[in-house]
Amino acid sequence: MDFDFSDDQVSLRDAVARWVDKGFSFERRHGIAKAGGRTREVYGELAELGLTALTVPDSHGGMGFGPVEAMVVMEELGRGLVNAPLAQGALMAPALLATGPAELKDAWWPQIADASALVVLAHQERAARYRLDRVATRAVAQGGGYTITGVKSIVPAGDEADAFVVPANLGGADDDDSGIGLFLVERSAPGVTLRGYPTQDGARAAELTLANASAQLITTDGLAVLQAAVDIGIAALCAEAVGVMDRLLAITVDYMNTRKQFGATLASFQALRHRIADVKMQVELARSMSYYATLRLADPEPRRRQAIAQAKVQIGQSARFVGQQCIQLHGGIGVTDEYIASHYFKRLTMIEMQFGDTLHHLGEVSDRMQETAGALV
Amino acid sequence: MDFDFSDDQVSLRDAVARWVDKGFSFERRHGIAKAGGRTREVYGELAELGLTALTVPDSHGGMGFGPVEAMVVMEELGRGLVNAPLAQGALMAPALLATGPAELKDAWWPQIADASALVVLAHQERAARYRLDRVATRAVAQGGGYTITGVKSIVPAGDEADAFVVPANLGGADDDDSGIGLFLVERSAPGVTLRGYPTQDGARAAELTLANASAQLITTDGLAVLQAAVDIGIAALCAEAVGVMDRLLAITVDYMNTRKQFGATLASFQALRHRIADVKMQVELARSMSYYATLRLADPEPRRRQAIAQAKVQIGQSARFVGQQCIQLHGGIGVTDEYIASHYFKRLTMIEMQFGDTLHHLGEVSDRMQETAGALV
Amino acid sequence: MDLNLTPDELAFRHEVRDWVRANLPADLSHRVLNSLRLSRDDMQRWAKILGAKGWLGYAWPQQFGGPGWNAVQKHLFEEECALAGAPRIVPFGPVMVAPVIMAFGSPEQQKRFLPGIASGEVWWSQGYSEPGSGSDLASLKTRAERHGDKYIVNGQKTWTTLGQYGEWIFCLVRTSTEGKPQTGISFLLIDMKSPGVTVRPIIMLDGEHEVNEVFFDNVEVPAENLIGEENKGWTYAKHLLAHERTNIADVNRAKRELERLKRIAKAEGLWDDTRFRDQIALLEVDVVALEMLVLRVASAERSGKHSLDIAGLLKIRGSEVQQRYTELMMQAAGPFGVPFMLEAMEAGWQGDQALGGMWPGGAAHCAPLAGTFFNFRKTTIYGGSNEVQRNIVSQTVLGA
Amino acid sequence: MDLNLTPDELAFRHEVRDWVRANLPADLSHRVLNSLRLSRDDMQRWAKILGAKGWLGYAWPQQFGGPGWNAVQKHLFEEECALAGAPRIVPFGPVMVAPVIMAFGSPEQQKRFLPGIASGEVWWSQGYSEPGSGSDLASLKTRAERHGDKYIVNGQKTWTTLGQYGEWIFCLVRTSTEGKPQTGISFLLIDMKSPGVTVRPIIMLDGEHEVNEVFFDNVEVPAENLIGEENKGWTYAKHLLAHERTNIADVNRAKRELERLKRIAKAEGLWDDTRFRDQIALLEVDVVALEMLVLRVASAERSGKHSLDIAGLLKIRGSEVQQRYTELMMQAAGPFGVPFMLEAMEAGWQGDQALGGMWPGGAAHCAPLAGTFFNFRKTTIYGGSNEVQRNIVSQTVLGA
Repeated sequence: MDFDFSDDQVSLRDAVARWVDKGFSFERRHGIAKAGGRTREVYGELAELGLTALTVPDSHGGMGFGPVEAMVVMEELGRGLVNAPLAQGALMAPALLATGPAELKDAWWPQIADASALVVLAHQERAARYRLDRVATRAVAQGGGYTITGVKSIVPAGDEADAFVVPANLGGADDDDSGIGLFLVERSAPGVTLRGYPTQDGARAAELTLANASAQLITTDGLAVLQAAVDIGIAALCAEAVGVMDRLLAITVDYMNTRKQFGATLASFQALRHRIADVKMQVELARSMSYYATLRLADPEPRRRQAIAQAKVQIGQSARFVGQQCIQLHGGIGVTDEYIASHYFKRLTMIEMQFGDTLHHLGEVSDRMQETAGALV
Repeated sequence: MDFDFSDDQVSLRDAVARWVDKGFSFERRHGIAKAGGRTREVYGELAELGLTALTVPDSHGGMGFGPVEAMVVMEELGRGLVNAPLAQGALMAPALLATGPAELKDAWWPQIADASALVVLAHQERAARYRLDRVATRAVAQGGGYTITGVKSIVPAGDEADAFVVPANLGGADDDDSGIGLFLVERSAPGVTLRGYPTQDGARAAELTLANASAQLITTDGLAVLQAAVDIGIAALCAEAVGVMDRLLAITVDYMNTRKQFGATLASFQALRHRIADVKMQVELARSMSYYATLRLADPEPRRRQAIAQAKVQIGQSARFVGQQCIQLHGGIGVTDEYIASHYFKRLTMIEMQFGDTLHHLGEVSDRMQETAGALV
Repeated sequence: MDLNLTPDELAFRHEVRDWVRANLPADLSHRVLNSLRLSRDDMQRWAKILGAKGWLGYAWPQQFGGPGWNAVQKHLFEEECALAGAPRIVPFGPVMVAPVIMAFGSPEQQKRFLPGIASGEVWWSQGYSEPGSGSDLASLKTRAERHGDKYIVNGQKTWTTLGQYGEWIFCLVRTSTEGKPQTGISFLLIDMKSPGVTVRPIIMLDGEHEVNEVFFDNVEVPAENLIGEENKGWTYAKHLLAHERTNIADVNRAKRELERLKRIAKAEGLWDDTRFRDQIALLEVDVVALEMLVLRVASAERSGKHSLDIAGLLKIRGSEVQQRYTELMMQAAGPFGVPFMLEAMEAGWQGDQALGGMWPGGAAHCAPLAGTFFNFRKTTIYGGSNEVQRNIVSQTVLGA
Repeated sequence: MDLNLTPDELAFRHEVRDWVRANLPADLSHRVLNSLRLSRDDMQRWAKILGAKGWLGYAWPQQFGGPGWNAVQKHLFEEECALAGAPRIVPFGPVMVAPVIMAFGSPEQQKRFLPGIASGEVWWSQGYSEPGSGSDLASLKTRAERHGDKYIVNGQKTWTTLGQYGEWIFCLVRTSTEGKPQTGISFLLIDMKSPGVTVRPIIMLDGEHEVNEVFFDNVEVPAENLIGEENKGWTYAKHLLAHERTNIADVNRAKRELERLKRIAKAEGLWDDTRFRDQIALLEVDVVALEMLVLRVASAERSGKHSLDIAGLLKIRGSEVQQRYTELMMQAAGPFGVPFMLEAMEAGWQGDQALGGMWPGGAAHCAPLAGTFFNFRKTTIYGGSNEVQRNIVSQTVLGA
């Protein structure tokens, strides 16, 4: 049992931190968000750092790293509030393709690794909310391949992506979880329509409409793969949230030590001091559960799912408290667009609702609860 | 719309307050609790004040007052932490008998009014938890009367009571709510066994075991009557809780203005000041909902039930916060038996669990929720 | 003690209700009920309708042309307006500066300024906060120096809500640096068209332009625009704060928004989800408790029989409830609250053309929810932050 | 980074587990696992068993006879003891005073006092708090005046946990009133059988006798019982506080009690009640997060590679979690937690005779639940109240 980072992990963290410090100022981030949230350029810079190759197998141009390295990177990107789809494009996509045919992996993994292709999961449907096993989009076998019809919403960086991994129903009822296939749909395929838009947290998403769009089969038994990839996404989100909170706390501490009211710094008022102690508590509980999620990501079911859900519940609670309190501690300046803190807050708010909110994951924890529990079991 | 108390109500309040000040010191209360919580003597003093006659119809030796007068009295008894079963014996019992045959009322109402008899509801069963419609105790018609068999738990002031109102099942399944009758069982009846014991909050309760005990029928359709009487009890509890909280707040304020640490009174520390502001908030929200419960007590269903459940949810939340925080604000002295605050805290804790705890009543509110809502609808 | 309205109160409520129904333009209530953007014209249109009826200054005494309602009637009026979806009255004129002019202004000032406020013709702004003076308002630095029959004003105000539309602004200015900070403050009315006044927008975190900075660069203000005596402005401002409280809990809007939350929850398939439904139920208890708190204050104010020490709680609790319903609405939308399209806040928005006239995910009611949640973080900050409010409440409770 | 135990750690855990299973008397674990009352003999019995094995001072360095375990091993030992239902080690001797004697005591003092502590023979108490000195410990007033080779001690200590059993007590006493309060404090070891020492019980709100007042009336204490230098006692006490933290979160007990809560919930028919179950689920998340926090601290302490600023959080969070599980257990019992029978806290209790050997309502597991909840209110107060802890944490976070 050991929570030290290896020297390589520390170097990786430092490299990302250096890039953020030098290349990703608040002004740049703000400009990107104002211009609609397109981040393919930033994504390319992350690729130059090697980050898009992080978890792609080294046999296919990647670095073959594991969850801990992903966590280290995501936390740093969170600290810098980097609005690029690294988790979706570089951490989840390789896992989504992993059970697919060799030719698909040979074609796409190297492109994912060098960021020449951005591949993202397009799974959100109107009626499904946070359930992965409800899929109304339909896939039909046609000739040697498949065609897909349906609408997927809020696809991350959707109109910047080159291809999509699409869960589609192979014939059962919408909530029949045995017939869910995963398919790769290229952006350029006939029948694909995209409508992109900016998001509340300064990034970009799109509606993806598929009308008999040609697709390549990844697997006909896709639910477990989908869940595993989403769990990778949740662990990445948790790490990102920790970085966001950590920096937002630091920003707030700076402000409290600078801003004066009634002839004294905000930091001198005991009620606010205790509040910042509570914020620190929530940040560290979140960090603890981010570690936990990452370190259990390779565990067999049901332990992985339970750990991920527990982590998301903690991160959701922490993100809410830390975000709202840090804004409150700022006062008026905290709710303006020109000041950095509000953007950290908005990202935290959106993280709570990504891949299932706190109530959803509380339900997951509650439903799976066992007699014994604990991190060290 | 008007929240002023009438002159008569103010006089009533003052009379109770005077008795508490003169006749019910903390030392007396503590002595009673230490000796096992028997309070029939105190109950007699309340009778002398006329309180046991409060809601008994004036045709039967009572005063025929309504819910507001009951609230005024209960709040004052709460303030004095009076551990006597007024709500059970004098507010609920008359209502439980109200649909019964005239001879029963003629026999018992006057005795209730002058406190020569203490009649309490004995409804708690092991498997029912807070549900009124689950009754395992059975009633069988025999000759002209009934006999009852079953066990009722935590009967308030049980071994001091003269008679019990007992819900019993007339033949259906345990959770068949159509066959629940209400019966009057006298303490002296054959087949009645009592085992009394003190309670955590300095009062007294008993296990009531009925083995073919003779009983007089009040009504064969008892669930609605039972629910209405319990709602009277909940409204009384809410009022009592407000009195308990109000006084506990005052005690804590006194302590904070007296106790010094680091060369300053506790009242001078901003973190504690904000805590006391939050305590005040919870007390006033509770008081508001106590008023609401009382003023809706005569409303038709489903509004009465919804209002009572909403009030109990608020009182439960407030009681918990106020109790726990006031103890915390005291520090060590707050958790000792010799200091008054801990006894207020224990009573508040027990109130939360009486007639259904906060989660139970949240369920009631949630299940009954309508499109529109508001106190003034 | 009675929760039911008296026949007179019922009649009053119905009179108000009927009038509001007959006179509130449907396009305005549509915007309000769906959290869409209101233009200056939208807000002023309703103000003028109320003004023509004599109800814009609904809390004014009859001697100044108000209806002379008691506290309960005022509450019922506020409730009917809120439930019908009327735009909130922009308070700076009729609710904030008017009572000060009535209490401390000269008869000339009353004659000059009150009619334009009562009719809704003149748009007023508030000039209190400064960049260095937020919670510590008394530390304000904007100077007004007396030169003959004029004041020369220099300095900066901030967080001036809707100041981009302002024609007049009432300001707290420093006229003396002697003694305690509170004793050197004066209350000045300034024409915003005066040379030297500049308004700069502050964009809020939801992308909206709602507040402003206002700069004063050697602005000449006739001395006749001083309210009351020089250096007594702090007293007048405190009087105003006492008047600002009446509707501050905004519980009537909360009642309306609670209903909207339920509709959204139903549309999003959450009405039968125990966990989410329980959150609504908890909020419903909060709303009822808040309403009872407000009614207790109104009843006590009307009867004058006993004073309540709970008015200070209204702002704290009201703002918390507001934040909670916006949070639950956003959570109900979940992923469908994520898109950020400012154009969807316009009443005329016909849905996204590329999506066949829809919002991403499909339900147009999701469009404003995240933005409203973000925007409402202000409610625990403005009007005296909740931390300042807790200072005040604890002072009352502890008596020290 | 790895959450799994290494083969060495696993082997260590199993060694401890096997030994605890073989040596922990079943009647003791029965009491502990059911929150029943422990007598002095119960506590000391286990202390002596550990002492004989050399594990009572499990955190001691090898030079003083300790096992020389690293932080992770210490954690695993604590976990195995807690999960097995061992009585908590009464900390005043082995955990609190011993490290001070080791660090600052003379070789003679070490030789004289440490063996009796290590073996569990001698019962120590703590004399820190005074009626006027709780959170503000440095204001303590108990005087020790030097007369030749003796100190004469006068004053009063309070909240002395289990002091009714104490043979020795380590005290902070005032030896000087000059300078800052902290600089006039000395650390004195006092034989509680000395003339002039009186112990008076304080009954807690749950009716139990757990803490005491200790009065000193002209008590003669040999000067050789002074630890280190006169007036340096505050420094030594702070050293002790640093050592006190290791197990302060008590997360291992929380893991065990979480399981008990689940069993109680099942027995009370609440396991399938979504609302109550969700409360357990939230607590489970809290317990896992707390455990991860503790493990991070242990790992950092062992590796020494980086310092963590989170140790101050352990006491706050640990006490909150403890209070929460006691509260949920009490709520699970609901009405059946209401009876108050002190006799039911005894291990030998055979149930109420008049109820056929039952607890009112029927389930004996309900007996201690309300009392334990009440008793646990102390956890956010003692050992430096959570308010004091927040002062400390905020100092670290704000750097000011």
